[in-house]
Amino acid sequence: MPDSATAGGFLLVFAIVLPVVGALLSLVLGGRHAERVTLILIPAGLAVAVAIAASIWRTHGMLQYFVGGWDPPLGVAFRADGLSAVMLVTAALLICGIGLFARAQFPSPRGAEKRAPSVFWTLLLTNWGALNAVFIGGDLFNLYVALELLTFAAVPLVSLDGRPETLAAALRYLLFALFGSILYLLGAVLLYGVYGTLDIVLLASRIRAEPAAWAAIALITAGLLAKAALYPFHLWLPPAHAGAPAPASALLSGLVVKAPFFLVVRLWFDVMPKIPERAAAQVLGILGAAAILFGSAVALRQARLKLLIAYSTVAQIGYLFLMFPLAIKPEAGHPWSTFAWTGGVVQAISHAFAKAAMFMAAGLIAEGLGHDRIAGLAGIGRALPISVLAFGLGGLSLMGLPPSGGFVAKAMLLTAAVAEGQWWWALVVLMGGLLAAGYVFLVLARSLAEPLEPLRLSTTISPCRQTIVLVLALGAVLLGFVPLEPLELLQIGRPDIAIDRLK
Amino acid sequence: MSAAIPYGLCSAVLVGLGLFGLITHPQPLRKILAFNLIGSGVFLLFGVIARRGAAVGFGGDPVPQALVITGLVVAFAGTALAVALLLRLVDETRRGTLRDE
Amino acid sequence: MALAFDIVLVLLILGVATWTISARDTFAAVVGFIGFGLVLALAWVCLAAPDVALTEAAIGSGLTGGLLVGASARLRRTETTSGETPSISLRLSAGVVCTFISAGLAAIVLELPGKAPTLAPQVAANLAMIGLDNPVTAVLMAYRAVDTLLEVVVLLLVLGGIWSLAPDHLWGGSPGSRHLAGPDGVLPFVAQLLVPVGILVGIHIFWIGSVAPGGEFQGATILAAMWILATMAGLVDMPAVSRRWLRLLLVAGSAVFFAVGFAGFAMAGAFLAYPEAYAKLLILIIEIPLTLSIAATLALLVAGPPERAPQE
Amino acid sequence: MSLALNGLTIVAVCAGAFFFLAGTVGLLRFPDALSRLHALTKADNLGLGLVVLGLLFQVGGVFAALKLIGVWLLTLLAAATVSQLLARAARASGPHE
Repeated sequence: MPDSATAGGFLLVFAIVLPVVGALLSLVLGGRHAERVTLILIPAGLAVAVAIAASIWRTHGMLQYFVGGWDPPLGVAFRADGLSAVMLVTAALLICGIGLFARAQFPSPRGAEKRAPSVFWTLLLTNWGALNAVFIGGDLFNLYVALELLTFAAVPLVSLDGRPETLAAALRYLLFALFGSILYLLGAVLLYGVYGTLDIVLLASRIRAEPAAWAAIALITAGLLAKAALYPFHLWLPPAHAGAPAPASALLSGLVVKAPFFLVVRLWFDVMPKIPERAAAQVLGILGAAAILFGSAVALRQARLKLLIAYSTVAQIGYLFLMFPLAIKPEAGHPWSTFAWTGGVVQAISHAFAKAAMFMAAGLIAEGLGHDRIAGLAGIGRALPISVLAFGLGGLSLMGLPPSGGFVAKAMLLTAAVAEGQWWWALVVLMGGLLAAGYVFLVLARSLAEPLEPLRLSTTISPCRQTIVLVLALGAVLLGFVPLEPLELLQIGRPDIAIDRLK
Repeated sequence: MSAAIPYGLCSAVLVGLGLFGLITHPQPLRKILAFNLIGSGVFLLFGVIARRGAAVGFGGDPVPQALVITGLVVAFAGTALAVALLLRLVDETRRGTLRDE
Repeated sequence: MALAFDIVLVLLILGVATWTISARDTFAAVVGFIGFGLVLALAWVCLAAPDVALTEAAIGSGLTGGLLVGASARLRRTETTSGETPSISLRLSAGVVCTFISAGLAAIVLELPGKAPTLAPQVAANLAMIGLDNPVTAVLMAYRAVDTLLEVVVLLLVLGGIWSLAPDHLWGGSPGSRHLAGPDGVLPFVAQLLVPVGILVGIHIFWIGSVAPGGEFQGATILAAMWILATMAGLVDMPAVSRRWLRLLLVAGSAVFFAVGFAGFAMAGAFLAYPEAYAKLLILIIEIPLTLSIAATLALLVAGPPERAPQE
Repeated sequence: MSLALNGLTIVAVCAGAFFFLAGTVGLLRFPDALSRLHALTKADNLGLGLVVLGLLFQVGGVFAALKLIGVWLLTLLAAATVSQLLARAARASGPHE
């Protein structure tokens, strides 16, 4: 653990500041400039993310930066380990895809500023800045502000079209998120009251197994679960994610719900590795299992494509939390524990790509048909083959079939579960895969069916947009060629793991 | 130091009261109100912890006090967004039902 | 004696809070909440946090209260239709759960370590380096300046989110309806008297923030309130949200904040670091536009989304 | 000297508190909006005035004293305005309530 700022640490500042300054610039310039600023900043932000990852890979250590030169506990630190780097790059790639895709949906007109495009582009940048702030935040209160920034950037995207249903969905989302943040804050203040710091690394060295610490961790975790929409806090997610415009849904389902999950991982594996709470980890696992079974079963019964995908997000979030009972061990650095941990993270990344592709494919299908009723999909496979292919490839990852990132993730969770003798989680993974296969094939079968009368698309869909979606879906597939073993980059900077023990 | 204890208990009760309101009130505006009450309870706990940290001539630890100021502003922002969403929703649904009938 | 006062104050706070939760009428509950904020501000004084007391009174009670009063007045007409009450069993189980949570929290508060951890010595040790006397302002503007910076961005972002709720054809228009000054209006008369005084008070509170309780958020709230008062009295009108000068005013504070932050790379070797000789001056350079930007943002947050079509 | 000042303070503040009490009783007991307002504003303005007067004996400097008087004047202004507005609203909504 470096105890001073590392060379290249300033890159972390840029990861946050670039998108945020871009958003402010869009607000001032308004109109068509919002889109331009975003499209200029996307390659710059991607470069910063890649540079951070490269620097971590090269030095095999964390990046650290003390803002204003004040070291914690007085000041605020930004830190990036291997996990942060991977999330930063994932976010940058997805934002890139979403931005290119959204150009056709939110074109900025000449002359007077229009509402939806200006808002969308500004919020896309703010979401990005907030996500990066979550991924590199090293201070619990700074993370609170970052989480709020993320929430307030995500909620207006849901109600962008101003229909009463989406307004209601946005309000419900906001109330859940505010409730989650206040629980989080309550936990954070308890930690400060007992240990006198909010810095994650300092906390990790000071925290002890005592009631106040347990209560604080429980409160923070509960708050984050409400924001991550883990069962039973999932109620807000389907209407919100299904109601948003397609690129916004991709952002929300692919990235925004991963931010609170990322913080739960941070908290459980980095802050309190010394408090092994296997019972609590089992609770998280049970909630995850319930989410998988419930979300998949409800997804099967949906009549609309976007709602089906949204319920599938509820289920896939469940998989993320299966890593807790499998990876939390009394002794640190257990090989299977690292296996399960890696599986969970790979699941987060591959789901991000797969789900973004599926939501945007569904958006194109709905645009072409003028509706997204699953019963009326017949013939779309012939009319929009690339979109349907992208949907199918994304579905591959959800089911966990090879080759796909989802397969790698689920195989790792499955292996860890069997090897540790916790076979019931393996059962849940398999059941979830079967149910996912059910709802994906349901959609594909309908799309490939012969229509009663020749299908006429209400608008033409440009092949370019379909290609972007396909590329994202291929990203999820490509993750399937990742070797089935703990990835070295992901482990850099993790306190309880000695990398050489893994091999 | 003991002077902070009544306020600490007060903050605990405020959190419970607000939570109760959040669960039991069906109207969104009352939920927003209850959320603000929980927020006040949490901030008060910051104040208690700051007061306990009084040292070197300061009446309290300035760090949590500054965090409360930031938190209050953020909570206000959240309330403003929720209220705006609610008002727009009410406008839309009322107009919607009038149009339907 | 002091303890007795504390206990009475706490009982008062809890009494008003209970009223806020239990009142049947939403409007009454909101009025209770405003009172709650004022009593709570008193509690902050007792906790030796006058900066927070000012903020609580100004933002927690004043602005939030004003916002909620406006909302409940507008919702009054629709309230009768949503008169569903939760079932007894829900209330009972919620009551049990919440009592349990309160009791748990209370137990933790009572069990807090005897020797409280504190950062006060570290804050004090570095105060001279940044040339400020008010430790809270030092935390907000120096040690944890990045929180403050992100928070100002949060305010702007929420304002954008609220504007995004306007219907398409009103985008770029002015928020709220036009208030016209009546010939015998009391409000315009008072506003003419009060607004200049209030602006002075707001500037004063901001200005003394470096040495005494006060600062940019408290001062800005008072300035925002004066703007709202002047608008309600019909003395000025809310500008159209598409106006370039308004956008510049809103962003000015954070823009200067970012600029000084980047200058820190060159001058002091880190983002948002101040060279020792110029720290006080640089903080002031940030604070002046920041106060104006926050004031404008807060006033527009209360005003809500555009409701009048932009004039061509 | 300070004993006499303290005595004056106690007398004035107690008198102020009495007016507040009277105003509150009036708020609770009077039948309609206008008379409630009457009770409240009269009593509270005077009550606050007496409290401020009592505190004036305790302050150190002229500036602090001016600030206290400023607070009183501003409250007077606000109370007068609000009661005007309330009274108009009450008259507009009819004689009852």
